[in-house]
Amino acid sequence: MPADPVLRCQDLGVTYAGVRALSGVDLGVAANEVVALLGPSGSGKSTLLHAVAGIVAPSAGEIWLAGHRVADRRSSVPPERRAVGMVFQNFALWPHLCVLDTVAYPMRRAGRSRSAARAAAIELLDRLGIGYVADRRPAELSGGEQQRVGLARALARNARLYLLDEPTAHLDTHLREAFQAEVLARCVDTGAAAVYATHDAAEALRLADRVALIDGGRLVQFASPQTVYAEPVSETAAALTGPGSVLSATVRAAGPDRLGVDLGTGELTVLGGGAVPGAPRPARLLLRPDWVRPDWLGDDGPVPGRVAAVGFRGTHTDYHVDSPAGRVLIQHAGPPMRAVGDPVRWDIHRAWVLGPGDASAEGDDGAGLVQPVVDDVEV
Amino acid sequence: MPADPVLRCQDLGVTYAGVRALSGVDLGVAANEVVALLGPSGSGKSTLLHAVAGIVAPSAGEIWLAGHRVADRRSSVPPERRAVGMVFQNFALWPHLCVLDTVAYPMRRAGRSRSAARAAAIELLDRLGIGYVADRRPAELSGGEQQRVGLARALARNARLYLLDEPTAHLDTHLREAFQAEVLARCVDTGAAAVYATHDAAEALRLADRVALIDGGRLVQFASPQTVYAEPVSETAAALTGPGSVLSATVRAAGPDRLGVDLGTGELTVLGGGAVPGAPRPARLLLRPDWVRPDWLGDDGPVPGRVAAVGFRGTHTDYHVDSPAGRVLIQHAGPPMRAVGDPVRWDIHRAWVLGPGDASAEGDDGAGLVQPVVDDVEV
Amino acid sequence: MAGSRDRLVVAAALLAVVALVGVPLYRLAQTASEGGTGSISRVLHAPGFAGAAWHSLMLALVVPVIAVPLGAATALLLRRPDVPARRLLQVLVLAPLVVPQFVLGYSWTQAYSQAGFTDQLLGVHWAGLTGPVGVVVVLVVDAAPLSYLLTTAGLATRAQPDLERAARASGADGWTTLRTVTLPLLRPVLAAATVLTFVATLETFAVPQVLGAPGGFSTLTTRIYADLSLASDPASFVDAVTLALGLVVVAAVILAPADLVLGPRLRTTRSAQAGGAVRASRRDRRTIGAAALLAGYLLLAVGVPTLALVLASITRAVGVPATPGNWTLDNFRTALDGPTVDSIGHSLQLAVAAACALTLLGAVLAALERRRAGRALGSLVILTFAIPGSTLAVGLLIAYGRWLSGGLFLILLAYLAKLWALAHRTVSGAVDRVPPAEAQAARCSGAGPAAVLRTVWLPALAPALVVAWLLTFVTALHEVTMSSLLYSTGNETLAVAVLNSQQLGEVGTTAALSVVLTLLLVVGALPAWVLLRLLSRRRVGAPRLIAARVAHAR
Amino acid sequence: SSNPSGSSTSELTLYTCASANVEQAVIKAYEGVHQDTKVNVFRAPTGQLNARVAGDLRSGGLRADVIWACDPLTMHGYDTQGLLADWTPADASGIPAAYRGPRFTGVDVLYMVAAVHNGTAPPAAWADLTKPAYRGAVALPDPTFAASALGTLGYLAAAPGYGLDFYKQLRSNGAKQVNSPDEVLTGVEQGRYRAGITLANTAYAGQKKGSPITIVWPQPGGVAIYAPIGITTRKNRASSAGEFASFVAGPAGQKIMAGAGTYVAMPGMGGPPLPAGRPVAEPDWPKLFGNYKSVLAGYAAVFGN
Ligand SMILES: Nc1ncnc2c1ncn2[C@@H]1O[C@H](COP(=O)(O)OP(=O)(O)OP(=O)(O)O)[C@@H](O)[C@H]1O
Ligand SMILES: Nc1ncnc2c1ncn2[C@@H]1O[C@H](COP(=O)(O)OP(=O)(O)OP(=O)(O)O)[C@@H](O)[C@H]1O
Ligand SMILES: [Mg+2]
Ligand SMILES: [Mg+2]
Repeated sequence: MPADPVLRCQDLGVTYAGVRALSGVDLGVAANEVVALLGPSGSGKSTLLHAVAGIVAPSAGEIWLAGHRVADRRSSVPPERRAVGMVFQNFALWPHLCVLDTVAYPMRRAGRSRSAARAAAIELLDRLGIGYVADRRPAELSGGEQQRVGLARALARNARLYLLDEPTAHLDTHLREAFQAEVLARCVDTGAAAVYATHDAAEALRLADRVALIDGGRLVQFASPQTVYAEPVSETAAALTGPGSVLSATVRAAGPDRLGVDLGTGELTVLGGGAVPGAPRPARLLLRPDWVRPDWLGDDGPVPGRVAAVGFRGTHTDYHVDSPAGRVLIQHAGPPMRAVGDPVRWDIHRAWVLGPGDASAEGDDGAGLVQPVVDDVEV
Repeated sequence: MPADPVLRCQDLGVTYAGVRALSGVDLGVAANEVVALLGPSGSGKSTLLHAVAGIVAPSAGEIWLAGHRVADRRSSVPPERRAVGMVFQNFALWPHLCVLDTVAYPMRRAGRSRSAARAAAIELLDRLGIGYVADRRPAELSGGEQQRVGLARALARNARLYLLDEPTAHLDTHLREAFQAEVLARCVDTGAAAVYATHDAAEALRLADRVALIDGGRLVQFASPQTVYAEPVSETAAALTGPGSVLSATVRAAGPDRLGVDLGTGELTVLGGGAVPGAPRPARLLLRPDWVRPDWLGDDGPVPGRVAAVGFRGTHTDYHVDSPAGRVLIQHAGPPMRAVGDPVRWDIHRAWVLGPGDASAEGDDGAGLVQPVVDDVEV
Repeated sequence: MAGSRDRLVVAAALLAVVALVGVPLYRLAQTASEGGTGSISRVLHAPGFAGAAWHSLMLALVVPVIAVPLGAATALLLRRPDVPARRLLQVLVLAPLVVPQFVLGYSWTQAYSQAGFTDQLLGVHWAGLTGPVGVVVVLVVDAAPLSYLLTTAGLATRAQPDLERAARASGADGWTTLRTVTLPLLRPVLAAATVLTFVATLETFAVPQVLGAPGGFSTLTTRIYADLSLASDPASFVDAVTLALGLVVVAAVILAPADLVLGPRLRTTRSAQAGGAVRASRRDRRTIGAAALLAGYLLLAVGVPTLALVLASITRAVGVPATPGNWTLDNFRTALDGPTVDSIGHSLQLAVAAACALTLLGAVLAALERRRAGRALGSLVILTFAIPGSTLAVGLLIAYGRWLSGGLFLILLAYLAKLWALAHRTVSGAVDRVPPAEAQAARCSGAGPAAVLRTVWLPALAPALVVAWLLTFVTALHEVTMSSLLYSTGNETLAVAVLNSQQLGEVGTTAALSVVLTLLLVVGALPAWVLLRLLSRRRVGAPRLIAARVAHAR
Repeated sequence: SSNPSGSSTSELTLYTCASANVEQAVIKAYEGVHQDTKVNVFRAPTGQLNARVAGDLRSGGLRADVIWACDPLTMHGYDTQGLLADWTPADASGIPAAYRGPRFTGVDVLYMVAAVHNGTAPPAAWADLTKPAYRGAVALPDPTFAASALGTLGYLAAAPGYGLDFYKQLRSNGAKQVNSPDEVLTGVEQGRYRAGITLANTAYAGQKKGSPITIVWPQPGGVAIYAPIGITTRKNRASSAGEFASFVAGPAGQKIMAGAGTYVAMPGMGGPPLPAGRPVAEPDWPKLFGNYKSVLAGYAAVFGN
C-alpha cells in the first residue's frame, strides 16, 4: 500500500443512540483499488460507508482521505468537501427532480453549465441503459431503474473514492456487470478507488482486489479474494465468503501444506492448512464444494454418504450429503443426477482447519455454515 | 394445474400514463406452487405483482384469485379483500410504527388481540433473526433489517398467495435461504402459493417449481427450471436463466436429441435440440458453461482457444475463451489455473440451437449474452 | 360498497361547500345586485376607491412575501436540535398568534409611538408606525407564526434527512441543499402558507384601521366598515356588500388559476424508503448567530408590544406613567364583570366546536382535492375566507337568519364558512409529503379504507391536524366582527365584551380583556403544543416486553 | 332577569348601540316594573347595527321592536326605510323640542368637545385648533366612522366662519384624522397628540381616572349629538314596545340613565356634572339628513386620501 492511501480508517467506531454499530475498524484503500466490503445484514457496511462519506460522525477513531484527516471524534469535514461519490442503499432519490436533473446535480454543483451537465448526464444514463427515463420522476421508475439513477448520480461526481452500498441489489447480471465494468474503468482512468459493500460472496470475490470481511461491526479479515475464500480466519469468515461445509474430523500436520485428515473412514492426506495441530487432534474442518469430489459411478471414493437434499442451480446442482463426519455440500455441474436417499461416495483433495476460538463467533450471529436446506420442508 | 388455480391472469395488461408496462400476460399458479418471476430490470415484475395485489388496476385482461374474478378493465376488488401477502420492493414500511407493531399490523387487522398479535410478531421476527430491533423505527434499521421487517409483515398476513418482490435483494445467502425455507414451509403447511420476483437466475432455478420469464412486459417462457435453463425459447430467455455463450456454428440434426455441430473445426455430435435444421445450416448455438468441458492438460480437445479473461468466483473460476466460433464461457472448479493469453482446447457434450427470429429480441433490449468482461479493463 | 361510501363522502362535502360557501355568496351577490350596475360604478368611482384598492392589494402582495419566508426560515432554524434555547424560542415564536388582532395595533402604538413605551423609557419612537410601513410590519409579525406552524407541521410529517444527505454527498453545501432540496420539497406547504397569508391580509381590518388611518392609509376593508356605519341608508349597505364581493373576486382571480395550474405541479410523489434518522449536528457559530437574531426579533416584535399591553392593562389611566404607584386591577374588574365571563365561556365553546369541525372538514377536503371530483373545491372555500367578517356574517344572516337568527349555531356556521380554508390548506400542504405506498402497504396487510385512515393517514398527518386545530381555535376565539353581528341576548360572545369596553373608550379594559384572553389561550394551547412537539419528535417508548427482550438480545 | 313562568311573559327585542352599563341599567329597572316583560338586547356599534338590520330585512323582516340608536342620522336612515312606526313618548314634555320627532325622540346626548394634553394651552374656540400652536398636534375622528364626528362636521361645515375651510386649515395645520373619538382621546391622553376633538363623557371619565388632560368647550360650543329611540313597524311588534320606549324617554328612565353616568336629554335629571355656562352647539339635523352625503364628499376632498 502506497504512503498516502485514498482512504484510511483508524480504530473507527460509530454508535447510534447507544447502539454500537462499528468498532475498532482499521482499513486502508489504495488508489486504483476496489475493496469489497462483505458482511451479513446488519454488520455495519452502510455505517462504515456513511462515516467515510461524512454522513455520520465517528464516535471513535479517525478517517483520513488522501492524506487529510477528515473526521475524528471532535470535528468532521462535511460530505461536500470530501471527494467521494456515494451510492445509497435506499437510492435516496429526490422526488421533485426528474432523472436527468438528478444525475446532472453533482456536475452542476461542480460548477458545470446546465447544458453541459445535462449532456453528460444523458450520456451516463445511456451507458447504464436508462436513457429512456431521463424525464421521469423517481416515483415513475422501477426499482432497478431507480437504483441505476442512484448509480449514475454517484458516478456523476468526479470523486477520488466511490462508496457503493449494495449498488446492484436490484439489477440483473447483465446490468450488474455493465455497472461494475463502468466502476473499474473509472478507477483505472482516474486513479480513483472504490469501496463496494455487498453480501454476495461470488460478486465480491470476482470484482475486488481485496475483500474486507465485516461482522458485528468489526473487521474480521482483510485479504485477497482467494485468501478469504480458501483460508478464512474463522467460521464466520468462512460463512461470508461462499458455500461450504464444516465437519468435525481428526487432523494432524502431514508435511508442508499437507494435512492428515480422518473423517472416520481412515486418514486421507490432502492439501490445506489452517490451525493444524502437530499430533492428531479433533478439529473443525472447512470443506469448500470445489474441494470435494463426488464419485458417482464406482465406489472407490473413500468416504460414504447418502444424499439428503438436492438443489438445481443451473450451471451446477447442490447435493447435501449426510456422512459419518456430518453433512457435506457437494456441487456438480449439470442437472441433478442423484435423488434424495441415493448413496454416494466422495473424496476430498483440500481442506482448511478452522481455529478453535471461533465457536463463540458462530454463536453470536447464529449464521451456522450448514445452511437450512430448502428442498426438504422439515425446516 | 388443478381446475381452480390460486392465481390466473388472462391477457393481463397494465399501462402507466401511456407507458405500457405489461401486456398479454397469461399466467396460472396452482396451490402449493412457488413460481419464480424472472426478468431484467424494468421488465414488469413489480407491475404484475401490484396488479395481482390490487394496487394498480389492469388496463386490459382479467385477474382471478381462487376462482373469483378480482379485477378486469372495469372493476377491481381492493387489496384488503384479496387474500394476498405482499413484500414491496422498496419495503414500504411505516415510519411511525415500531417494527413490532408493523409486523403485528396484519394480524390486528385480521382481528387478533394486540397481545396475541405482538407475541406472534415477536416469534416471526426471531425466525428472521431481527427480534433485537422489535422496538425500533424503520429509520433506525439497516437495509437488510428493513427488508426482513417487510418480509415478516407479509408472512404475518394469513394469505392464499404471497407476492414477493425481490424479497431477498438485501439479504446474505444465509438469511436468504432461511426466508425461502420459511416461505416454502408456509406454502406446504397452508396450501398457499407464492410468486417470487427476482433477477437472480440461480435463486429462481433452485427455489421455484416453475419459472416465468418476463421481458419487456411480456411473458416469454413459463416452464420448469431445468427446461428454462436448458431449452430457452429465445436468446433473451437464455440470457435471463443463467450464464452461457452464443456462438455461430453450422448445425444439423443427427438423430433423436442429437446434433451435428461444426464449430469450424469439424463436426461434433452432441446431445441437444432446439430449432434444428434438417440439412446443415448456420445457426446460433447456446452453450451453457456446464456443457463445455475444458481440457487443460492434453490437446485432444477438438476446439482450440485462447483465454481472454479470467474471473475468480470462489467455488469456480470463469474463463472467457476466444475461439474460431466466438467467445465461449468456460467454468472450472477451484481457483484460476490459467492466465489471460494461455491456450486452451475444449469440447462440448450438449448444445441448444436458438430460433432465428430472435436477433430482434436481442437488439431491442441490448442485453447481449456475451457479457462485458470485468477483468480486462479495456471496457 | 367502499365505492358507495366514497360517493357519500364526496356528496356530503359538496353539500357543505354549497351550504357554507355557495349560498351565502349567492345571497350577497343578490344583495349587491339590488343597486343594479349603478352601485358597482358608484363604488368604483367613489373618491379614494382606487387608492384603497391599491393599498389592499399592495398589502396582500407584500405581507406574504416577507412573512412566509420569515416563518419558514424560523421553522427550518428551530428544526435543528442544536439551536440554543430551542424550546423557549419554539414557544415565543407562537406568541403573536395569541395576541388578538383587535389590540395588536394598539399594543404597537403603546410600545413604539411618540409618548409610547420606548419613548418614555429611551426617548426613541417610531414615526413611521402609523402609515403603510407600520401596517406592513405589524401584519408581517402577525402572519409569520402561520407559515412557521405550517412549515413545522410539514417537516414533522415526513422528515427525510437522507434526501438532504444525498445532496451533501453530491457536493452541495448547506445553503445549496436548502435551496435545491429542502425548500422544493416544502413547496406545497409554503404555497399553502402564502395563499392563506395573502387572503388573510386582503381581508384584515383591525390593523389598517388603527395604524393606517392617521397616515391617511385606507384599505378596502376600512372603506367597507365606513360604508356599513352609514348603512342605515340602503345604498351604502349595498356599496359595502359590493366592495366585499370585490375582495372575493380579487381572491378568486388570483388564487383559482394558481390552485389549478400550480397546485399539482408543486406536488411530488414520495417513495417509501425509510428516510433515515435525524441526527444531532454539531453546534456551529452560524446556528448561534441565527438563534440570537431570532431572539432579537422576538424581543422587538413580540416582547415589547406585549409588555406595553400588559402595562396598559394594569395602569390606572391612559397617559399616567406605568409606575407601580399607578398600578391597579380595576381594568380587570371592569373587563370581567357583567356578561363577560359567560361570553368568554360561549366563545370557548364556539372555538372548540369550530376547531374540531374545521379540522375534520379541512382533512376531508384535502383528501377530495386529489380526486377529479373535488379538484376545484379547494379554490372555492378560500373565497369565504376573503370576505370581511362583517359582510360574511350578513351573508349568512340573509341566507339562514330566517331560521337560525340569534343562535350560537349561526355563529358556528359563520366560523366554519370563514375558516374552512385555513384548516384545509394547513392539512393539504402536509398530505403531499406522505408516500402513497404507505397506504398501499396497509391495504395489502388487510386494512380497509377506515383502518388505513386511522392507522396510516392519521398518525402521518397528526402534526398538520394539530396545527389546523390550533389555528382555527385561536382565530375563532379572537373573532369579533361576525359574532358581534350575529349574537343575541343569552349567547353573547367575547366580541360583545370587547366592543363594549372599546365603545366605552376604555383602552385599559380592552387591554385587560386581551390579557385575560391571552392567558386563557396559553392555558388552552399548551397541551396542543406539547402534543405537536411529541408528534414531531416521533419517539414513542417501546412496549415493555420488548425492552426486556432487547436487553438480552445482542 | 329570567322569568319562571315563560308563558305569561311577553318578549321585547331592543336593537341599540347605547353603551352596555346604561342600557342594562334601564332594562333592569323596566323589567323590575314590568315583571311580565323580558327585554332581549342586541347591542353593537352603529356599523354592525346597520348590518344586522339590513340582514334582518333580507331574511324575513326586522326582528327588533325598539331601536335605540346613537345618532339621529342613523335613525333617520331607518325612518326613510319605513322601519319606524309613529310614536311619541307618553310625557315628552321634559325633552327639548329639538330632540323630538314624529317617529323618534332623543333620550340621551353626546357632546363633542376638545381635549388637550396637560401643558398645552386649551383652545378658546374650535378655530384655534388651526393656529400654529397646534401644528401637527391635533387629532380628529373620521365622520365616515363615527356619527358623532359627522354631527360635528355637519355643524361646523354650516357654522358661520367655519365651513369646510376650517377642515382645510386643520389639514394644512397637520391635523391627523383617526377613526373614533376614543382613539382621539387615547392619543391625547398619551400625549401622542396635544389636542383633539372627542366625546365629553369618555374624556371626563378618563380625566377622573387621572389621565393628564384638560377638557374645554370651545366656542361656538361643544357639539351635541342626541341618541334617539323609536319603535319599529315590525309586524306583530311586541305590545310593550311603545311602553318601553316611553319609559326610556320618561322621567323614570332618564333618572336611571343619568345615574348610570350618561347625559340625558331631559334637563334636571342629574347625571355627571358638566361645567356651568358651557356653550352647546346644536347641529341642524333635518338639514343634515338632506345633505350629509355632499358634506361628506366635500370633507373627503379635504381629508380623504
Ligand atoms: N408509475 C409509473 N409511471 C410510469 N412508468 C412506470 C411507472 N412504474 C413503472 N413504470 C415503468 O414500467 C416498467 C415496468 O416497471 P416494473 O417496476 O414492473 O419493472 P420491474 O420488473 O419491477 O423492474 P425492477 O426489477 O427494476 O424492479 C418500467 O419500464 C418502468 O419504467
Ligand atoms: N439510525 C440508527 N439507529 C440505531 N441503530 C441503527 C441505526 N442505523 C443502523 N443501526 C444499526 O446499526 C447496525 C449496522 O447497520 P448498517 O446499516 O451499517 O448495517 P449493514 O451492514 O448496512 O446491513 P445491511 O446489509 O442490512 O444494509 C445494524 O444493527 C442496525 O440495526
Ligand atoms: Mg446497509
Ligand atoms: Mg420491481
